[in-house]
Amino acid sequence: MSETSTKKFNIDTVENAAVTPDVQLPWAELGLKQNEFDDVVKVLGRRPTGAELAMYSVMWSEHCSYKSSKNHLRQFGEKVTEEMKKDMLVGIGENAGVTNLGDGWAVTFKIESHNSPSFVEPYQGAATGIGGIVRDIISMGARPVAVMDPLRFGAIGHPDTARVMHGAVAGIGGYGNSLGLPNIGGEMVFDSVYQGNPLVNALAVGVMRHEDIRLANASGLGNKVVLFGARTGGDGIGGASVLASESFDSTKPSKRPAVQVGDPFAEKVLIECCLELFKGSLVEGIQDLGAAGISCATSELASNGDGGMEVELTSVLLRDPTLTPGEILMSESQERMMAVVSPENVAAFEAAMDKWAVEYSWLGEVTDTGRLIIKWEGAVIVDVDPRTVAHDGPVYDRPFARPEWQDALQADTFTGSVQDAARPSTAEGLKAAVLELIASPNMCSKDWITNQYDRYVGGNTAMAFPDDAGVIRVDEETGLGVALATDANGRYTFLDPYHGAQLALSEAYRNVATSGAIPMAVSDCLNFGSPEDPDVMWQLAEAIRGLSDACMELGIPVTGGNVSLYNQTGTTPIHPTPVVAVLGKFDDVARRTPSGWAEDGQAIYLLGTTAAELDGSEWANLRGHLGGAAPKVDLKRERELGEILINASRDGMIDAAHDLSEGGLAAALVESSLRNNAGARVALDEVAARDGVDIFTLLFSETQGRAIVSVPRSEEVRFNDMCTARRFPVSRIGVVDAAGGALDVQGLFTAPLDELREAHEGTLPKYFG
Amino acid sequence: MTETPLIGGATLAPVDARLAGARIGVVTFPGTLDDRDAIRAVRVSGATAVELWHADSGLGGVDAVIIPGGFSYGDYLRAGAISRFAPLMSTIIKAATGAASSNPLPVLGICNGFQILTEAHLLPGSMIKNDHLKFLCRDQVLRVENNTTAWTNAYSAGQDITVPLKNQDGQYIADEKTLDALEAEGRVAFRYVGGNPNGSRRDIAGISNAAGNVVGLMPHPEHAVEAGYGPGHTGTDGLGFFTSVLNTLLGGN
Amino acid sequence: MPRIVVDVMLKPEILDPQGKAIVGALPRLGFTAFSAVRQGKRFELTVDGEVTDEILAQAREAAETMLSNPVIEDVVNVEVVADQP
Amino acid sequence: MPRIVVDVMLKPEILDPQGKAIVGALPRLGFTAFSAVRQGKRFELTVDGEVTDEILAQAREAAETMLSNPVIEDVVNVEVVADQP
Ligand SMILES: Nc1ncnc2c1ncn2[C@@H]1O[C@H](COP(=O)(O)OP(=O)(O)O)[C@@H](O)[C@H]1O
Ligand SMILES: [Mg+2]
Repeated sequence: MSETSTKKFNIDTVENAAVTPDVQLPWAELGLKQNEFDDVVKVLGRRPTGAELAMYSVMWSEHCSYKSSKNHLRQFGEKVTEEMKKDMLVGIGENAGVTNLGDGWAVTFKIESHNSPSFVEPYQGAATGIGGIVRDIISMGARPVAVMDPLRFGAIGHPDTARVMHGAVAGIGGYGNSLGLPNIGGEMVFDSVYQGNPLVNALAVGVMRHEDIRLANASGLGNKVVLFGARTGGDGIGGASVLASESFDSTKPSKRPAVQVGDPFAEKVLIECCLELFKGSLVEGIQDLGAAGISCATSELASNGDGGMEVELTSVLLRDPTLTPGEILMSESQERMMAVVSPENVAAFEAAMDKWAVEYSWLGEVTDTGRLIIKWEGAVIVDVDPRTVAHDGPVYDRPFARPEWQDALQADTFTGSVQDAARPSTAEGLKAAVLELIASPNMCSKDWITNQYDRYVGGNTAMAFPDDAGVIRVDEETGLGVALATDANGRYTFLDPYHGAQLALSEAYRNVATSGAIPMAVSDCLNFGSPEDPDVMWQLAEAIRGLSDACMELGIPVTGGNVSLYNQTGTTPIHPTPVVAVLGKFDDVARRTPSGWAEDGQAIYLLGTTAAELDGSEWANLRGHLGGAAPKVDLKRERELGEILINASRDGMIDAAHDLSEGGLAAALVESSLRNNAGARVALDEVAARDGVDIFTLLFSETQGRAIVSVPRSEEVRFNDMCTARRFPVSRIGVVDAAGGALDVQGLFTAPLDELREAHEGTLPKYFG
Repeated sequence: MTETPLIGGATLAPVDARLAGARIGVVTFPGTLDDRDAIRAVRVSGATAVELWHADSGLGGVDAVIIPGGFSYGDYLRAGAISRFAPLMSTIIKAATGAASSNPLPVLGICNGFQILTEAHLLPGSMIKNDHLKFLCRDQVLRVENNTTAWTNAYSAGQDITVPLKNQDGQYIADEKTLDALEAEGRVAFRYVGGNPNGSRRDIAGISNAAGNVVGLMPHPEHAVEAGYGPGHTGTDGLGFFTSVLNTLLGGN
Repeated sequence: MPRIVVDVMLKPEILDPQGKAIVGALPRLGFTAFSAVRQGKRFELTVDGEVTDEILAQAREAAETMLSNPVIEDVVNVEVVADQP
Repeated sequence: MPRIVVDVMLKPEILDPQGKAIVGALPRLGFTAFSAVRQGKRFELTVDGEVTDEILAQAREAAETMLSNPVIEDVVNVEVVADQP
């Protein structure tokens, strides 16, 4: 190390690095592989400085570089038709994709994971997960308008599950509620495969006018670079600094936070302040700071711009003055943004900051050198081509192969298994089975969770949980709006990754269409185990291939997403869990279709046919069985069903609709009855005979492409005609009996709504208080 | 950026010029969340909404003020504790206590606004954490106990209304003497019906000052003014708050 | 740097929901010695330089006016603590 | 009855949003003497009878395991206070 020391640190300058090629650097501790470090040296033509090493190591990590998945993710960009691109204003690659809604409106949405922080410290991990995804949305120039939270926990009765559940839900609520963003939906699944690896995914959606779309680039020679929001602390850089060689007293390394604490108030102010910047057109480019902090923001802004960038790192406002340059570059402190501002807007920018009492510091400016130069008290400590940091990271073609156990797994069907032996068939047995199903951990009411979320704030929530999709009004004059649903079934994907990913898409698509919206775009969060395990890598490759094929067939593009790997405990990975979010559009959200019926005497129709598909089902899960084939994917059928549900909503033919998914017809009938406390009388013999299945199978099978709807008497002819004209299977299975107070399955059993409700709503309070 | 204050901008046509002449201020603190919703509610009622900024000290000639819900200053320290010291609050306190005039300013505090009013001692008592310690969002039935205040005169006494409730620190407490006095003077404006959601003393959801111009409550009437966006997809029971103050201002009450 | 510690507790007559939850949970973990728990707040105010009487008076006033709400809380302690390493 | 006081603070390296908001608000009220504020928790555990060593040990253990979250907080003080009227 050189003697060019300041008061605090031995600073490793570029000049110094050039003349001290043999200095040992802690690249392995920072997570780089030998070949990757060699690449850095090759790219630079010398050894990296400590600060450069910090940047490359975080930017070339799996999380930031997508090195294991990049080769596969390409398919999302390749399998797209011109038609699919029509409404895509910004595609994959930016902070979040942007979709055209018409009338000059655009919508941006994205889903991300915050899995491992949420295991370590559930409250803060989940809270900062919401914070991070919301900043992605702001950085596109949008006003965030809603969030969603797909969750996976370990077994419901496991002693550690309550800790994670309580913390994660309170954290999501605590942060999201404080931002004024309604939570409009999500998922909740308990499965022991997630015991040591809960999944906390978070989705945010924002809206903007077309002219307000902002991109993350630093262009325009002489424009100023500014960092604003929270101060930079030692967050997210590990317990002990491996860059201790930089610190002047290496005998006493300062403490670094083990977890990050979110400050939702700071983020709320940041949102308002950014919207004010956008309103005044005060920023040329903007980027949120998430993983890899300033390393990521500077290198991405610079490499997406038209020149270079030069910044002085000592200008960064610090929460902890002991941070070394490398640590400042790596810090993941929350609630920060970086922007590029033209000199004439500097005063107006500062006025906006002062109004909201947001701290900022000017770090440097855009240059025309094509280099990213970072200085420490004037000495150059980073001199790189920013592309090499941000975009030219390593890419791996990891080996993958169909696991040798996959065939045996698929051969082990539920039908005929030991667990299936006691399949209920009597009236009493069926009623008990329905009660057991709707009280089960995954099928029970999610009120315990969703009651902790503000769904009203903003005044534009036209629909939220427990309806099939969340619906947000975008334009108060016209009612233009969006619908969103997220889905994934880890068991299906475990049985068959290719089709499992397609089933996740099918279900999210179906949920959006059931609400009456036209599906338009997809975002996904791929939660998998270690890519270094060829079995897992195969699951990932298959899931991406399946999802991209299905998007093409359904005609809706993936506009962005996130990959979360290494979700495993020891060598045991989680079920492959590709969470898929589908966004749909309403010309007028007043047309949204809720999931519960209300009007006495309306006819209940079942759309679609039922096959014997119990493998991987909730019922099989309840019986402790997992094997066989995932339900059949039929995208053509999903599309047809979607068209019927959308038309029926638009033309006012139906008053309620609920799709059939996990838990099948049994779950759907109960949920639609409980929604408004309006019972129904249904008769199932005819459909069972038509489809050639027994009543148990009709109730519990998870065949895709189905929904139940309630149709006003006056619309029955029109509705039937529409289905018939489309040759879509439809059957009238009952009527709404609003005052009857029961779900009456004729000839079999009558279940009072109170009894169903008690079963459905009692489970989470029983376990979690 | 195009002027898009709400996700769209509520531009409901003023029905009546007399109503539109009433100017209702809505205060924004850092961390306020329901200001846009309160502005919308004012517009739906036909009045003109005026945005007020916490750091200003003038009221811009408004006829009434709403302190909306949210997490001003993150609810850090105590809900409403830091906001209470904003310059605008001093002006509001003066105008509401009416020391200088016989027409004290009507002030409505909703949720965080209610908490700010208690911290400012415009209303007695305080809010602590819900007894179950969780944030709770639900549709809540309230009984209108006093329909003679500036903000409740459009309701009938004893009327049940349903509006959203959503908070973490919603448990209303005061000492027994204060509670007895509130009851005796008819200053309990709203009570929870159908189960106490947070442990509030005597099921109190909202109260008023002695003059009836200052009202605070935890539930959110501004989230129940538009069919399709309130409780049960149809509820608009909250609108009465905003028409009440118009009655008061236009001399109808 | 020296700090001034300010301790604030809910008034004794006010039921403390957090304390109640804690006292209910303690025995489940085998902590049976405690008959009541109350949760309050502790503030540490850092002073650059020496703690003068004037500064201590400021701390006391801040404690009474802002750090506590006299309707529900009591300031139970204001004290100077020495610098820690 | 005697009480045991347990003081818990966020670890110094962890961001304290509440303290940050308070230190920002103090000068607006004229309290300019404080350069930093951190907000923590104070627990008062009531003991029926005498505080034995065993009970104090229980309090210490409860402080470490339940009253604080060791990932982000430190127990900075456990002490017995005499009975107050
Ligand atoms: N963690 C959660 N956060 C918010 N909403 C949730 C969460 N989990 C489930 N929900 C909501 O509960 C309802 C029922 O969930 P689910 O049965 O998974 O729906 P579907 O089968 O239609 O996908 C949906 O409206 C869903 O959005
Ligand atoms: Mg559904």
